[in-house]
Amino acid sequence: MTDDKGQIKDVVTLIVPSHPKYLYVVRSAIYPLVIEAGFTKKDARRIVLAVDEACSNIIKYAYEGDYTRTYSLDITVETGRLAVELKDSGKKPDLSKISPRKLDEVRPGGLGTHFIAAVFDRVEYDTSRGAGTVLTLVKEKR
Amino acid sequence: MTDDKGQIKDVVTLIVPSHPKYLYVVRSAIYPLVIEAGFTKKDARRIVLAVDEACSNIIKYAYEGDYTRTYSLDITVETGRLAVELKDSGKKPDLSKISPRKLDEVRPGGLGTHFIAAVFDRVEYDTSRGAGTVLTLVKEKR
Amino acid sequence: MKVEITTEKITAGFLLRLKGDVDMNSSSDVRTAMAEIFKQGQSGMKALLIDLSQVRYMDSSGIATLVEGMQNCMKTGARLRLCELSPPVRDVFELARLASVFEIFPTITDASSGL
Amino acid sequence: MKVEITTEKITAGFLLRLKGDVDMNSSSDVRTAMAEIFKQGQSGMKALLIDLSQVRYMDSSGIATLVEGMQNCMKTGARLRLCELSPPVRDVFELARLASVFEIFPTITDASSGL
Ligand SMILES: Nc1ncnc2c1ncn2[C@@H]1O[C@H](COP(=O)(O)OP(=O)(O)O)[C@@H](O)[C@H]1O
Ligand SMILES: Nc1ncnc2c1ncn2[C@@H]1O[C@H](COP(=O)(O)OP(=O)(O)O)[C@@H](O)[C@H]1O
Repeated sequence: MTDDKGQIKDVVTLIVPSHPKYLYVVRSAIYPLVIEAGFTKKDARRIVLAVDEACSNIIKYAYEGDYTRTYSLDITVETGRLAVELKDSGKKPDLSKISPRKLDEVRPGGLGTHFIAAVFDRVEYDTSRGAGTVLTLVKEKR
Repeated sequence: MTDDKGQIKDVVTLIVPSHPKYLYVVRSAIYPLVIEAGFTKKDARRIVLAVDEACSNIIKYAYEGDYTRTYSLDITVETGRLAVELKDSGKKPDLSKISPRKLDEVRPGGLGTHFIAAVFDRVEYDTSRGAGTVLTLVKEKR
Repeated sequence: MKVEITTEKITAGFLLRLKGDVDMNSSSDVRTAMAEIFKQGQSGMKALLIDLSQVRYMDSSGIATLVEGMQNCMKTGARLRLCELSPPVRDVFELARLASVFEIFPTITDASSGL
Repeated sequence: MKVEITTEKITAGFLLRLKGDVDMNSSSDVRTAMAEIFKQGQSGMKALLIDLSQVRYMDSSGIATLVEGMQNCMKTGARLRLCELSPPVRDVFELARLASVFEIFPTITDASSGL
């Protein structure tokens, strides 16, 4: 598909079970899409990491470890831009808790949201649409 | 999810644009699922090939080379069994033409359906459900 | 995933090296590279060698392209020789039962001799 | 994608080799392997070396597991030394700004000396 500027704008949708073993499938599918959008391999690795952390958080917090649910990713590929919309139907987050932690404290935990914030330009949790949450992640190539 | 025998039965859904550049994304996503279902690497490579051929045929024949459409894959993973349902909304096939060709003739073409038939145990084109076709592919581990 | 193609002039004719995935998205690039070789090679070309060691994936469109290449070689009296088939390539060849149709060599050196 | 874990007894203590992806699905296996080492090692262990050269992917759960390992080492007076970080591991460490927190060595030989 092309947008009004005649550029490609394709959407790939992935719906996966909330078992952590499918995180690998998500990573495998996303990586070539990030490359297709024109990012470098190093950028692609980081974007894959941040998306993986967002999926892990859905499993851990929205579904509270219930591995029998599903969530979806809509990945929009444009030249120099990648957008990922993650939708779950689980517990809505307490947005005040999702601020990334300060890194000066050495403890396990709090890193996931830090990675997401460090990698993506836009990170937006929308809890207003009925059940569950829509997390929008956008990265522009610089 | 578990079926009545208490075994895993998970479904991953992938919706992709009909541009051939996304075949690589389909392959990348399917491979780990086939491994998860318990197939060997060699079997997995062949299953990925056959699914790729089925997707290529949707692009070439159902969509007649229109790269702006979408099609979907529902991949059901069980221990020792993989099922893929491919859905398109394009031209329905002439089922009499889809019989795999005899291999004694050296010519380019006709190989795709041969690969699909050689790899999968069950190959079923359903053209009865409204627009488009549902192709069901099933492979059991032996 | 594009295929990387390099063309090299060798004593016997040409050596084509393919790297990556040869599928419906990229096989037309291979076809274009071969057409270029046939144009350059004209009648003087003894053989076209294709190095398949770096091919991670090949589907029926890739095989169709190789069959076409062989047919074009035959027309000009040249040989098409495939070298160093990677495991995934060997796999599709086996599945297509085409191994006996092509001249296949373990190494480029082997494929270059006796021409 | 599971992580493959091998544990080896060495002069200074233990060497843990990880291969594959360390993510939410597999980091608990790493945690279990480390717990086993701490049980075996007791107070006699000088160091736990972790070979990360074959790690293709690591996420925050993998890092959390390493931080826990370091804290457990500290309790028993042992050192945690990470060796041969693969590029993806180096990447997450950079992003987590944790490189200065761990003792990191280019090779296992380097990590084994001075203990
Ligand atoms: N999708 C989510 N739904 C609900 N809460 C979330 C979600 N993602 C993150 N959180 C909250 O943000 C906190 C920080 O998450 P994170 O940085 O990933 O670190 P960790 O998971 O190690 O605590 C979590 O403890 C949780 O309270
Ligand atoms: N999804 C499909 N929709 C319509 N026709 C199809 C489809 N798949 C295959 N066909 C028909 O079957 C024939 C054989 O296909 P195939 O074995 O893939 O070889 P090739 O594409 O090289 O002709 C095609 O020429 C086409 O007529």
